[in-house]
Amino acid sequence: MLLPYLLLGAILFVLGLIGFVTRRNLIIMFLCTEMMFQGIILNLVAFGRYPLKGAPTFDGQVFALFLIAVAAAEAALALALVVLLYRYQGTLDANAYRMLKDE
Amino acid sequence: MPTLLIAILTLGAVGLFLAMPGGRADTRRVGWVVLAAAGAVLLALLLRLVPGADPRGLFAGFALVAVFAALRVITHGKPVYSALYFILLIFAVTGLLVLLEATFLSMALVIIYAGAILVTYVFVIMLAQQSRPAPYDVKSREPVWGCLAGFLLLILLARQIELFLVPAQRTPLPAPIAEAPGTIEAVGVPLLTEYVVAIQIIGLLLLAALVGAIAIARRRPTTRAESEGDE
Amino acid sequence: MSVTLADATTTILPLRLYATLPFWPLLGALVVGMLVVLRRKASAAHWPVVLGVAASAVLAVVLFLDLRPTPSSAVSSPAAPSRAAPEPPSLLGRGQGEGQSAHPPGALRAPGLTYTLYNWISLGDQPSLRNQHWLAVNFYFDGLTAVMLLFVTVVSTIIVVYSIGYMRDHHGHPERGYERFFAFLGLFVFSMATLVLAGNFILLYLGWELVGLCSYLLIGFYYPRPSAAAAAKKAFIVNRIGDFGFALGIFALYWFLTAGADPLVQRGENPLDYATVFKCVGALEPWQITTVALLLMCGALGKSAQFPLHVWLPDAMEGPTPVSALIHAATMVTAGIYMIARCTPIFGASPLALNVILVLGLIGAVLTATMAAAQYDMKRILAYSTISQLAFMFVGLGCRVPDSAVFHVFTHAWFKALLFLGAGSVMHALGGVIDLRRFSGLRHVLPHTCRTMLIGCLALAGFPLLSGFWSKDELVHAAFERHPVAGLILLATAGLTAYYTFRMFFLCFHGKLRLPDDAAHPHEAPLVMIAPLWLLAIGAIFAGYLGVTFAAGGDSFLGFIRPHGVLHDYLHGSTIGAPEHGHGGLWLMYVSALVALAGIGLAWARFGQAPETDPDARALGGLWRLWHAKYYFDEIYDYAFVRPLRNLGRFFSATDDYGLDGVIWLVAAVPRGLSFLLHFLQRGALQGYALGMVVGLAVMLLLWNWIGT
Amino acid sequence: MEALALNLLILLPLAAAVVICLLPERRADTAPKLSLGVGLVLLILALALWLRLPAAQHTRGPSALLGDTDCAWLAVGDRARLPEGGTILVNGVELRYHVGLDAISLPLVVLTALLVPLSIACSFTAIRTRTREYYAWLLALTTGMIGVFAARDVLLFYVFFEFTLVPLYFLIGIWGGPRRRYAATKFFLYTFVGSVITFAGIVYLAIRAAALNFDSVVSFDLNLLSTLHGLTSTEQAWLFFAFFCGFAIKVPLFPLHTWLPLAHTEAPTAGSVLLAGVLLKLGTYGFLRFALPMVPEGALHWATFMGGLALAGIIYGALCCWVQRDVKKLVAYSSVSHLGFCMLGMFSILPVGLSGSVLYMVNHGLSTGALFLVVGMIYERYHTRDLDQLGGLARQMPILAFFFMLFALSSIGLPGLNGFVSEFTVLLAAFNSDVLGRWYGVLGATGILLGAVYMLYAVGQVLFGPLKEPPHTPDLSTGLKRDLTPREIAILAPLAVLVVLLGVAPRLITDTLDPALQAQIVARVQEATQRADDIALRKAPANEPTNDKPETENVKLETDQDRAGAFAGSYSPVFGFSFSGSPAEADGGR
Repeated sequence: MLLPYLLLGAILFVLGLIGFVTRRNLIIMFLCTEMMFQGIILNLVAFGRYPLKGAPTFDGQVFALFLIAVAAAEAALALALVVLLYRYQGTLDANAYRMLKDE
Repeated sequence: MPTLLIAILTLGAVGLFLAMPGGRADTRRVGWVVLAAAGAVLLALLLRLVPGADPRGLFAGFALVAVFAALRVITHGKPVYSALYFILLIFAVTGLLVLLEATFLSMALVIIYAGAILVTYVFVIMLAQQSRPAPYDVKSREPVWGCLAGFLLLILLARQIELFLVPAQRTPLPAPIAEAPGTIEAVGVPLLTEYVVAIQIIGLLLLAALVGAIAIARRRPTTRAESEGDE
Repeated sequence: MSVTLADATTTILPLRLYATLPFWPLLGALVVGMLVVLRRKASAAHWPVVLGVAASAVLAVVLFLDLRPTPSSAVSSPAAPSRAAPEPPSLLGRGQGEGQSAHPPGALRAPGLTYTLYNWISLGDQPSLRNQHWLAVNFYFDGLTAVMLLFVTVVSTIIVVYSIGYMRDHHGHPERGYERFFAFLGLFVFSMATLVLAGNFILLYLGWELVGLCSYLLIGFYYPRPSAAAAAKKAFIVNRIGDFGFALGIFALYWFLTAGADPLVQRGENPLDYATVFKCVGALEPWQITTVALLLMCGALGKSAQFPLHVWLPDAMEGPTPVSALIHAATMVTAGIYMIARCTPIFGASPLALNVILVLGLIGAVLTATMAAAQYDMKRILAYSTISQLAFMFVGLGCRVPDSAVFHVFTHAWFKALLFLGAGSVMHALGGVIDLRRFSGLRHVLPHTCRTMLIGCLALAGFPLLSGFWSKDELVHAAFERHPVAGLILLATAGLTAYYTFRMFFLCFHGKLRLPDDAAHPHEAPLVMIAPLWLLAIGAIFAGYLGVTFAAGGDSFLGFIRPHGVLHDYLHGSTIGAPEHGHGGLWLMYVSALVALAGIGLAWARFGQAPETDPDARALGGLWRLWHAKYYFDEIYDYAFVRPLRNLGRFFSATDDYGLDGVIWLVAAVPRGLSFLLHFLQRGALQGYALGMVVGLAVMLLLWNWIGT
Repeated sequence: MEALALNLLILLPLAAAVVICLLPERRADTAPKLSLGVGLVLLILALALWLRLPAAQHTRGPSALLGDTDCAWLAVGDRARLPEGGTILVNGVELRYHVGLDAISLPLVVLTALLVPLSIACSFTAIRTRTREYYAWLLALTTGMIGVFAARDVLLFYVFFEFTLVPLYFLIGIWGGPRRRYAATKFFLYTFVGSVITFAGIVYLAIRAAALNFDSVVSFDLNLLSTLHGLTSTEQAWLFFAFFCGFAIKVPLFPLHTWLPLAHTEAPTAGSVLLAGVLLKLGTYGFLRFALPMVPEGALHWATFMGGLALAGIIYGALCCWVQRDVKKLVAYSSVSHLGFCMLGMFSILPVGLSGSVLYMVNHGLSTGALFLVVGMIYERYHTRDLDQLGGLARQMPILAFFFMLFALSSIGLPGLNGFVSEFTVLLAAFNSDVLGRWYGVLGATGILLGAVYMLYAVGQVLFGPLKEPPHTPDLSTGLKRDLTPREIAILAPLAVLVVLLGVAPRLITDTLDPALQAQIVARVQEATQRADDIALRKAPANEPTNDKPETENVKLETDQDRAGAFAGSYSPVFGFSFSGSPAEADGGR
């Protein structure tokens, strides 16, 4: 019974990953990271509900709650950064920001 | 089981690749068709796995919506629509959570994610709205490698899950949570007993993020033109 | 301060006082050195050194009188000539060494005293070098030391007095570096005295090198002149080449004496002391003695500027003239002769070494005599003549007559110093000009110098009754005894010597008065220079009579003079031992007198009127040019040794910079290359890094699965 | 009291360095004075210890230790509780802070304690920037140097040995010449690579020693390892090679010396004085203290190879000297040549050679240190070291000329000065050594000749000839006079006095040095020679069946002529090192 949820969580996670790697718009990239969070939340809760052994516990959900907090914090900073970068170079293209490139 | 799963997932990968933004319109449409097919087969597979007792129909619905929304977020040209599809994804996940009897969490998810985080995203997207679609939005970046790597990872994860669960399969399914499932009280008690330290730390983290965001936003950056000028 | 007394002690003064002999000039030098440091420009800065050298001269004279052989075996009474049965040619029976200085019994026994000052170098602990601890600083007093010290210190005193006048410009103020000059002179006399007094080979080596150092410092006295600096360096390095051989000789001697399971040197004896060496040298195999002798001879060649290593002496004339007189005529260059004479037990026992010395001597004598005949620089002529006379002494040593060689050293010191100082006063008068082509007819302008130079030239030429004649004749006689061809060569060279000496004299003093343009008003040297000249002149005349005895008799020259006088007996007491002197061949004295007169006559005939153009140049042409260019030895040595070594040095330096460093650079290049390959991954693209993470995760999972199962 | 003096000697400079670092900016000018004060205190302490040495040797035997302090420092392993409280290390490794000076290391410590104040004094006017840091590093270097010589624990030796690299790296890297960074890095890495290999050797030796003594605690005590028996000869040969890698680079021996000229030309005066005066001695001291006593058979096995390298170093170094344009590089190459002599003496395996080589270390420290000081003084005035631009300085600077000439003569071994005594004993040993043989002595003696050639070339070029000075120099801005200032004379005078004193009376050092060498090192090596002879003897009759001489005759014959032969036979001429240690020979050792 656990398998479908885990599979679904994995699919969401990977799609987020693919989105992060392929999209060039900075905001969408961060959006995809949020999607990866969704996958993980689903995963956590599924494990909480159908633990491999023993009675179901709520730890999964507590973790999911924390995860949401972290996601919120991350989103706040990421967006602040994006705004800053946008004002700095006027573009959201990920390729434009290569200052750390090794000549 | 693994060979069928792998086939579906590769089919999905091909479909996603075709549906990637930047290709010609018809190829993208073909991509979507392939994705739909793969999604359907996957759904059938999942349902077969889910034993009867659970409301299978609901799970299938929510799963379908979730995957579709996720795909659209990745493949849509305009960022605004991606954000909106993401909101749709959140609702789908909330549904799934309700199925897993995590009612408080689903509500929390909706409020925080859809309500707060996505709103900021949309706000920032509006801020950085270009008149016509920005070049970097239309053309995706090295889709081939991205998809390939992604689905390779997915296959492995699946394989991993499958390996992981096989021993668990035999154990009898645990009984549903007896008293009120996933209520706020059930989640709140461990929060304040077992994870009281974690709560404080998360509070601290949020504070830090708050201060960070303000610090970044307050500083008026010298744009590249100016910074190169005075260097 | 242990005093090892031989069979007799010194009577007049205690031995300790004689041991202080070398330190007086050193004290004088140090006092003058202090003057330089305290920058007190005293024009009387020469007094400390003069007094020091004079003190050592007095001590040397007293030592000479003190060490005279005991009256019992008195100076050769008329009956002395009947020698005991002719003894085997080698002075030393094999393994018969006994007593302090090995010499046949019954001959004159003069004391051989060793006086140890202190233990100097430690040779590691006890069992290391087979029971021997120390190399000590000890002095060895015997006849040879006394004779050498006598003329070294006395001639030094005279020259120091002379240089008081010489080292002043024409209005009497001391030249720049006046104190430095006297300090170095003091140091030199100290080193020469230490060399002569040394009781073991290490101290001899010390004196050897210090004398070389002083000659380096004094030749380079006028160091702003590049030629002087180069000449000084050349002198030191050529001496060092000789010392290299000398050092190897010492090592070889040490190895032979102490190697093997049962060393010849007993417990507690210092293997390099003269006493021990000459005692044990008999027990060595012939090849060992020959190698040691040949190696020690290298040192003598270097120091006495003999044939292969003679190139530095003519260049040494760059130094001030008193230096040339003192170091490069009278004392330092005789060190080689002294060393071979001192080591007679070693050289005597290896006929091969003596032959080599003989041959080198002959070659050197002839070559340098010819070179001297074709020079115009007065000091260079005298320099070549010195090498030639030293070659005579070498021949004497080669013919097993070391006492005659030392006798010639004794007399040569006087008249050669006189000639050099005479040339010095000519230079002093003419403001530094010494090229014979630029002046002539100075006999009226410099009367004293002319007369003393005449005496000197006569002595050098071997004019009968003067000192040169007696000593040179004995050498020619010994050469004839050894081998008639050698005798003839030596006789011819003696004639050539007379010829070039008087060529110089006539070119300088005879003919009409001609002065170099920059010498405004030449005037005779001051008394402080003339007095030493006359003193040396007297020495040049009478020094010879020390080697002859006044006894009427059939076989005596002019009826009342017979060779082999007090000096020989004096020397027989020392390690030289009593060589057998045949007294026949009186005819040889008359022949050599005739040869000398002939040489003088020829010189008068060709150069009597000091002609402007050189008759020899016209007559001999090519040969003369060869002689004038000193047989191109300098150029040969430069191309054969200096240039290849320098190129080898450049090659090594290049291998160092590129070869060895190259290897290091290669080793360093490996990590640099590797890092270059990887740096492409850092392209700065955010998504590139994300992709990297994904792939990494995938690989990990794969590995985990693959290894997990 | 001695222990206090020794520990002060080691730790005082480090403490002073820290204090100087903490000096505020406005008090920066006190740094030189403070460090000079500390330097002088070190000198007094060292001399005090030196004066007590004869008495100590008289009472406690030749290898007496002065200021012997031994306390545990680091220990890794399980500890067992002692019945009366406190714990003891049962097994594992321990690094003990065990220091003490004996007659071999004391002369080098006194040399260090003399050169440190002089090099501090000479950099008063030379160093203008970041002075506090400079003096702090200089004092830290002093700690390292004295610590190395005082260490009686092999690991502690290695700690100090590595520690000396760091200060010098900064000294060269910050205050050096134009290519200072490259020189500093090259110096550091080059030496470090070698010493890492040595460290491997030390660790192996210690573990092997613990195994042989059936002791569960691996101790690195010097006495323990020096008096170890039971190592097979192949083992000892390989261990010697490990020591060779680290110490040969430091010495520097012929092929591994390319870092030295570069480090010297780029180092500040004080840095190159200490580098040449003391740090090069770490290598030779390392060979003397570690290679010879700990692995004597290995040393004997490699002796001819080392002798060959030493000879190459002498001749190669001397010839390189002759063509150098930079005076400092010339003096650096002369160090390569001189230390070749030192190694030649050491590997002649004779007591006179060993005492000559230790004497050489001290003498080379004095004369080459002084030469670097003089070159530094010339550089301060003319800002160039190029021989072509300098000439005829004697007229301008007579006092400097005197000192330069004196130290040059001392370094080419003029008798009466200190160079001669050590050079003579070394060559005598090389000539007489059974292990090396005559040709080593002869080729080594060419060093006397080449030494005179390059040194007189340098002296003649700088001092004599017409006056030649670079434009608008000498630069007297830093308060220097045209000739030497009293401060500079005060720096060179003690060295001049010592140079003459040690030349005339070398017994000042050798009286106490020889018994110690004899007791600790020569005895070990001769014991190994004896063991090697027995092996050779056992093999000899086997492979000479036709030999009908009675046994005893053969024995005498064997030791007399064949001693050198027995050795020469077991070497491969090309590499000088062969695995002739056949099992028969190997088991001989166990």
